[in-house]
Amino acid sequence: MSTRTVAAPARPAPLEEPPLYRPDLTLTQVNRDILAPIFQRPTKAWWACFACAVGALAIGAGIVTYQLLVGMGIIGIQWPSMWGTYITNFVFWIGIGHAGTLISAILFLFRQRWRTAINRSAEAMTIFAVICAGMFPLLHVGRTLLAYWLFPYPNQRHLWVNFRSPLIWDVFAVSTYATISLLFWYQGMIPDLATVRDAILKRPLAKKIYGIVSLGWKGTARDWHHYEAGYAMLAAIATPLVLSVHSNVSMDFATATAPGWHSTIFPPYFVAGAIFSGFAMVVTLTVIVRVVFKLEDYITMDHMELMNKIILVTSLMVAYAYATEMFMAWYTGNPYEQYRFYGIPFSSHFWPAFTGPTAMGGYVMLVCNCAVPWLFWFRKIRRSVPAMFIISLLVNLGMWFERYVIIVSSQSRQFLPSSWGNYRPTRFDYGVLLGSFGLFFTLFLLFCRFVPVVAVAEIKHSLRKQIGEPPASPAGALENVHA
Amino acid sequence: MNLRIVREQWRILLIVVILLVLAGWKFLSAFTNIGYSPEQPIPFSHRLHAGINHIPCQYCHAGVERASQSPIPGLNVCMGCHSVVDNQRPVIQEIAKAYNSNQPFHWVRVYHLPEFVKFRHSPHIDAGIACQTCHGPVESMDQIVETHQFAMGECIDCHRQQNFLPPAAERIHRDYQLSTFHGHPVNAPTDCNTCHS
Amino acid sequence: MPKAKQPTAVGIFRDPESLVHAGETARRRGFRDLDAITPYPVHGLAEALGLKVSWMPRVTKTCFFVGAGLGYSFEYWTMAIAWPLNIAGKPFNSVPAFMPVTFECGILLAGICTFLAVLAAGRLRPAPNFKPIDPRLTNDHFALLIPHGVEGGAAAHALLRQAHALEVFDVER
Amino acid sequence: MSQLKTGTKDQGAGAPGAAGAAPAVWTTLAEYEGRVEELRGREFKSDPRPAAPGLPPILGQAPAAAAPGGMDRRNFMKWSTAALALATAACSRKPVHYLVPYTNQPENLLPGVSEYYASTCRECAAGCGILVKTRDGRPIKVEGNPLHPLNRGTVCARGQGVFLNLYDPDRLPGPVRVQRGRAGSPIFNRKNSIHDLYDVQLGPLPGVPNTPPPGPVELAAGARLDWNEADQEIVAALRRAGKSGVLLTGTVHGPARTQLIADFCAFYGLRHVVYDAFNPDALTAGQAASYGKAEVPRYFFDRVEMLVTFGGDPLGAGISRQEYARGFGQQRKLRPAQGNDFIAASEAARQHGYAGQRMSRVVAFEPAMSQTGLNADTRYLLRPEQLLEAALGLAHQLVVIDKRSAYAGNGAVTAALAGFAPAAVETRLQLPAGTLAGLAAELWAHRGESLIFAGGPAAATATAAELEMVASFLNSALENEGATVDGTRSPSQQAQGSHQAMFALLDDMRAGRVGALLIHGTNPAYTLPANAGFEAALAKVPFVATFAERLDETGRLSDLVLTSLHGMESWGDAEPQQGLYSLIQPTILPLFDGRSFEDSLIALARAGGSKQFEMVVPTPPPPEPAPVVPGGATPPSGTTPAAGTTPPAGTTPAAGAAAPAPGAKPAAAPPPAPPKMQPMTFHDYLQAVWKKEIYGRYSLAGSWEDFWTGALRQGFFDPDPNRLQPGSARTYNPAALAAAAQAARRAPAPPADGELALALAASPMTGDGWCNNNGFLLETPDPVAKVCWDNFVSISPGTAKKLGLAHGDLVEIAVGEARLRAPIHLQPGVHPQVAALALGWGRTSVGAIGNGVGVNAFPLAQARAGQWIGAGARVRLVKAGSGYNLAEPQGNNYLHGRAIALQTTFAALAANPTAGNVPPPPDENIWHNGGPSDHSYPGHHWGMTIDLNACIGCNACIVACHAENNVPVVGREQVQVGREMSWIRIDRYYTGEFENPDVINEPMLCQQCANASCESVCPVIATITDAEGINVQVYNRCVGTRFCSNNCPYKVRRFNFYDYAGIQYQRGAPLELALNPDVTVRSRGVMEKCNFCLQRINDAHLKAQKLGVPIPDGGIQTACQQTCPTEAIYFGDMNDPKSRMMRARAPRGFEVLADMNNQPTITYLLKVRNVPERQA
Repeated sequence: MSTRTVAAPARPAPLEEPPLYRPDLTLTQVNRDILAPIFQRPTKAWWACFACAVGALAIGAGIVTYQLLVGMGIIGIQWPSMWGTYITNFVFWIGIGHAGTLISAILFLFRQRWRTAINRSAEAMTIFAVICAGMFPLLHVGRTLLAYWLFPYPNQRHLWVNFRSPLIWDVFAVSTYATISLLFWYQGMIPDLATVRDAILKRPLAKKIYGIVSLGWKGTARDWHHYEAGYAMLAAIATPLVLSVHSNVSMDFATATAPGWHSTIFPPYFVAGAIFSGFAMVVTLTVIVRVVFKLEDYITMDHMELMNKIILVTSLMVAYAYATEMFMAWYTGNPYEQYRFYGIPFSSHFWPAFTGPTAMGGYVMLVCNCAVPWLFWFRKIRRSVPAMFIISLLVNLGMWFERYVIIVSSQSRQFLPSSWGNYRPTRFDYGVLLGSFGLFFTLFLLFCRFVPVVAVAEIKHSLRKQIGEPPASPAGALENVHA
Repeated sequence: MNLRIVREQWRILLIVVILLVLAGWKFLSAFTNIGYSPEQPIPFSHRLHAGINHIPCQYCHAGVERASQSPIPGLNVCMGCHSVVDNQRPVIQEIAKAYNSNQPFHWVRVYHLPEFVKFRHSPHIDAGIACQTCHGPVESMDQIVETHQFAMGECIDCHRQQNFLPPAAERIHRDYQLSTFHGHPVNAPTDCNTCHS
Repeated sequence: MPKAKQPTAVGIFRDPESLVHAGETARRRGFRDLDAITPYPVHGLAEALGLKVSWMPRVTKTCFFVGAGLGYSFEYWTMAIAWPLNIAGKPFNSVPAFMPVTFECGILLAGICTFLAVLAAGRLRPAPNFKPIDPRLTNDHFALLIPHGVEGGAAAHALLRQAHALEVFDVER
Repeated sequence: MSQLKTGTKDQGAGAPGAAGAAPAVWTTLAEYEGRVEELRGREFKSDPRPAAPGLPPILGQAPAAAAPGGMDRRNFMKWSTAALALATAACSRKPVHYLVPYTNQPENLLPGVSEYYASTCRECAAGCGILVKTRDGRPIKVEGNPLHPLNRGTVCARGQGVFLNLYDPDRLPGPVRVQRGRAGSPIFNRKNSIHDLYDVQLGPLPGVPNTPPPGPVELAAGARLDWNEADQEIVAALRRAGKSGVLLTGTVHGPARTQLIADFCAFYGLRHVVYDAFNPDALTAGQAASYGKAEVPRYFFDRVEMLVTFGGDPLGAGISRQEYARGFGQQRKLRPAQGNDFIAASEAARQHGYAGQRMSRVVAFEPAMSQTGLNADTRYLLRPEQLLEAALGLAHQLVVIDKRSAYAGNGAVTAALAGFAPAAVETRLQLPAGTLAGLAAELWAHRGESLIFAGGPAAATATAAELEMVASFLNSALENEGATVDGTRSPSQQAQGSHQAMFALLDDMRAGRVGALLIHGTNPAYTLPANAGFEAALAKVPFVATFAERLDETGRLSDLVLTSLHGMESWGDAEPQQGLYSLIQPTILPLFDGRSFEDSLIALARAGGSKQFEMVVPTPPPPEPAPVVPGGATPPSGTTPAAGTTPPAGTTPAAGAAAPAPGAKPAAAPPPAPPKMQPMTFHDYLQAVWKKEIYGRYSLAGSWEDFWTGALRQGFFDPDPNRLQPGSARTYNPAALAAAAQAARRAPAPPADGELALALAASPMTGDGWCNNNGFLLETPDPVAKVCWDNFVSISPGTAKKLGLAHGDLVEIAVGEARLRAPIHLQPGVHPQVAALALGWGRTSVGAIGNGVGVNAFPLAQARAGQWIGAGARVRLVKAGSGYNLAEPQGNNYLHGRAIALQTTFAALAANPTAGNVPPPPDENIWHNGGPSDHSYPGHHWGMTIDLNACIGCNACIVACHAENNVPVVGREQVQVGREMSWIRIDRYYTGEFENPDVINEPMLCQQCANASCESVCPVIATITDAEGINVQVYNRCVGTRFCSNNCPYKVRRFNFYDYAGIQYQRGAPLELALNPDVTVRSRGVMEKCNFCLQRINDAHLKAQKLGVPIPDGGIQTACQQTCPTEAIYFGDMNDPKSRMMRARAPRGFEVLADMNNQPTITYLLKVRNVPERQA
């Protein structure tokens, strides 16, 4: 992206880049600052946030219980829109999850050292988002208690699953993604947990717990050596994985027949959208985290600006994908696609996406995803915390509606006009969406409370780099790998 | 600390866990209904009728070769013999009383099919499957005991073993009363709709 | 398999540069099985201590292909052998449709095995009563560990002092 | 304790001498000593357990333990075994189920084997022959009787929906004292209607027009009547009334039933008045004026090559609509020049194209689109009062201008027609110039094989009778009389009611000239116009008793309501056409404490002292009715309830309680009794009448018993071998034409600005609304509007724009004093000055399902000078609200240029056999990748051919599918959000002109694709293609991801968002009996869809296997195919090129969305419009 991002220098790092961190930071200071939320009693603000999050979660849980008792009918799904907000939420959360792995794995491979400030929270966000996402397909199936049938397990009935179904691909992709993300996150956290463990002086129980989860990490050179190689390998496989996951999710639609879904552009389009929304969510969260936990020294304005730039770029990619869809609908001459995208010119059916029942979603999507991010062309806005906070929220809103429009409006205008129908979510749909946010923030707040929100060891590493290391040999994880 | 045991003796612990899982599995499988043998309103003995006296099953369960369900004989079937045979015995008099007062017995059902399964007796009778194949040695039971837990795997296994034709030829031969094909019994279907409609 | 414990000299350093320097010196002087403890991965340390290239990538690669192979075999077995069913008129062995799961299986096995390999390599396991050599070593101090070995503890101590270690002491390791 | 003692005593009695000691000690010894018999005796000693339903027998005999002699070893063993069994039962067997066999098993009646009984449908008075499929003593499905000359194997939607009426829990459970609504009231407004159960998410809708049904009211204490008490009370009232008593019924035909009514009326000196809401008053008046005798002629639609309707709707509301539809459908198909063999024509078309083939032409003049108009080739929109003028103009063109027909040059005719010159008429009526001339020429070309059909409520203006006169004239002039219209050989008796008679009765009632009123089979309180003043008139009648199945609106105004039986529970007969005798036999014991109307009449007569209804006790019991299927058995005559497996707790009492209903039991032959007189049941009376009137009259060979059994087996008796021939022509009286022309000259002024002419129409689904508690019928969308669960005001979109109204607005309509509020439905094909509203909705007292559904439009009609005026009233639509959410299952009505439902004209097709069709797409497949991708279907490969030309959109298939496949009803709220469940729907597309469109009806059901896109996306393999090419849905494997539905381009998959079946069928006690035991009842969260009636295919396989023959072509009929009155659906084996289904596939066949390469197995034959060149 810029000259700053070239691989680790073979020479002593010249200070030609603007420093990411305050120059007077020390390693101990890093420890103190980052571990502070763990050792202090939670603030009132934290409790307030936590109460809200748990409240939202309770609402969602209540609705889910009600749904399990009464039936799917309480939410807005109907014929022909058999998929509604649940799948929208699923795609939305999976998309959110993408930024985390992207930041931790892909930026790691590209040796973007600015990622160290945000990768921990971004990865946590990934895990929690995948948890939220994974919940929805389960709630979405008509017989939730039998959802385990989607896993191929040996059973008395001799039945297996259909490996041709994109939903099975999803089952594998999402569960693999959740597993690998969790391992990646956890592995990255082991040294930090050890740091916490060693920093605890008084509380023996806490010390024990951190002792368990830090797996007796000592931090020897040997450990670091394998650790770094393993971490790099995990990053290397997480990169195709993250691309494949959202590609698979997109294939739920792309391999289906519905006009508006059946499109080869979906995988890259969905991945770009996922990065877009994921980064927006990271910005939203980090803006809060760095203020609440006073981590401005570690998650600096430069970090924020870089992320905003990525948002801008992915916004352009998403807009390009929209345009391509429109173009392909016209170019292929497929009447069903054409109707889906621009209807019948010079009739009351012109632009059904913007005049029909999902019109609101269409407008929100276009404005929030294509227009609003253009504000980031201005450096001032890129570096303005309130502006980026609002824009990131709008982008998330827009991306939710993008999925909503793709899923709902495609289904409601399919092949036979006799089967057209207008989907309308019910209050329970929104309640479950709220509940998923509640779950997400509950987990995230707990995470902030019990785990270092910034990767301490990595910060220390890059801090030393910034201060200037002695001319050591160009040893590094990747060099080890490729040697 | 206990966890030290975990750390040091984990192999043993692993074995214990595996054994526990196996035991649990065994425990759960104890919840099948095999062995279920409820008392019936009349202590009717299949051993006496079908075993000792060699009365054929279809003498009482008549029509099973045409019906999907095997008919439970009405009291008139009992009375057909017992109006003469052993008619002085109190239990037979009870039957006669019930018969005359038109009060049917409530037999306790022993064999249950899983829900959604449309099992038909008649094709199985046609194919020459003995009652005992599924219902166990009824002729040796005084009180009927459930010997099989009807589950899809069992049906499928049996149907597959009977399925000697390549799938392509399956349906052609099913339309004809072809009991053998190259010396093998022919083709029990394994389509879903055979049992689930 | 845990090796027999042996006395090890520990030198605590304030900065990584001194550590790397001390490590190189020690290796040159013929100390073997050198190790260090650092709060973050110090680049150059592995070379300084003479560690071999990690075998982690081989684990990942192997496991990926094994996982993918198992995944595809499983799909083929269930779809074409165990109970072949006519699903949408597609062939029993629907190669293109089987690819995503094949890939995910490879990734899954590779990821899990890599992680387990890292744990195994570092002999990591839950340690509720872990006693660090020095709690500062996960904060801002660095340590070089020199097994006494043939040269003996005194030489190690001397070397560490020479390298301006803040503290020098012995541990059983 | 006492039981215990008995046990011990028995023991003692069984083994004397061993009683006092501890006998068990000697058990082994006894064996040694060879006293096995004794031992066995003791083994059997324990009591038969008291049959305690609901309680495991083990619990029922628990005290068996504490024997007085202490616990011996045997008892100990028993005890411990019992404990063990109890423990096992408690933890392992969920609910204990019981098997309850017959005490006396009827011969040949097997559990799970269906029996078929021939009977006659009593859902309306048309009298179609039906076969009732019964299983374990309960009817579960109705099929048409293939031998019956009226319907020939088909049943309409209402007939198919019969079981929701029969098993309706809202039926009256017994006779009640209502006292004109003062005492007690409805028993059905429990909080259990479908509407209540789904209100989880939808709040009250804005501006719901209907008042909610009355709140839950329990039947007042003491309202239940004893039958004797009721009889005495009625007899007393009839005695008091003397000669002023009146028996008011709906149409009744059938020799025994009419004879009985005559006998009864004679005994009490009653007057018999017949009244139906839909009656042929105008038709009979017109016929009387035209031909001298009031008849309802029989129409031979199967001979009609050209049909012109003037407001009439023979398909949707015809008197004998199933018969009409059969003929209509036959003629609409493309047929060879000779004969009617459609299949042969299709085959020939493959070789030689369609040139030289025939199909009928249909022209409709109507105010609003009717079901016949839906199928018309050409429609002309007229206001109701303009129809007469148009008909006269046509007559003028034909007779005066073209000088054709026998009446050309007839002075009286010419004079009468003066002033109706076609040009002037066309101008006045805004018809295209030359319309009438062209029509007259076409009609003349088809003389003797055309039909002018007028009438119906939509034409019921003040000049309705005159319109019939002109129609009769045209039929006579076109030589149709005696060719397609039969008024002499066997005129119809299916409609005998009369408004005129009813209005006269009302006058008498008002004048106090009616001392007692007995009502049966008609519901005047609901169906009479508001200005007829029924309620006030009824108040003047001292005593009113109603005989009805349910507490209807009239029943509420009566003193007593006596529960009568459903047609499936009672004996009866019918004579739909003169000389066609049909029998009604019961197929189930009465479900409630009811008594058939006929038995009630007999009982009343006997209670009044009549000796007529007694007979000598017959020595042999009357012969059993016989089933018609080969190898069949006797009917369920046993005295035990249906047995077999585990009857659900709710159903057993209902079936059991039905046993003691006197009189209605078909075979409850009394035990041998001393030879004395005994009361007659109607069954006896029926036999007596048939023996005398039919068996005697036609002096048949063979014994009476043989005749009777044969008639029962066949379901009807038809002595006329030439039933399918019309009788001789009648002579037209030109004076009628003159009268009609005179009336036409007094045509009312056109509606003022903002005024519309009201046209009340009969609803094809609900008819006169008597069976409106039937969810099947309420949920099946109207064939024209595709709206269900409501009636509505149909106006044309242009008019709506002019009046500032929108779809879903609520309007208030007032005619005279009567006013109502109804939603607006924009219906293309309605005359711009017409507002149409369907009758037969808005019942207030029919049951929990039907109450308050729609609005009752009957009061809007007017009684004027003895005439019923349903059309032509001037109304203003006053907007009274908006946003009413009509339940519309169909999303969009237009094709948007998509090749989904194809059509062409007859002329184009004759020139080019593939006209209008799309070329099949190239076969491309990406799956040829090393595996065997071509799945073959070597045995059978089931497929379907559907002729769009023959589909008249009557919805019979939809209801048949509901009944056959246990498809649940979901209620209005669920349909509003698009969750209807019907497996087959009829897509109705408009093409052509916007305000007067052409229509294509396209039945849409699962296409059973070979490359089904639903299958590849199901993660759990719950839907696959089976070995015979059927796309099966495995309900118990389905987890409900709904991906299949998303991926189905035809959108034929339905999802159980709630436990629909449970909610519908567990609403009340006997309703569950309506379920088809062969078909899984789907649970919540499961996808379902059409599977070509898989259970029937399986049955056919088993049957064929047993017989050792292949399944013959036609051996399997799907439910939709079987009931289709026009034979639009063909089902068969695609591997058999000789099957009718394959032979029907003609060059005009197409597959819907063939370019998706789903390879559907259903081929549609495109719609052909028979429009002359000048219009094409």
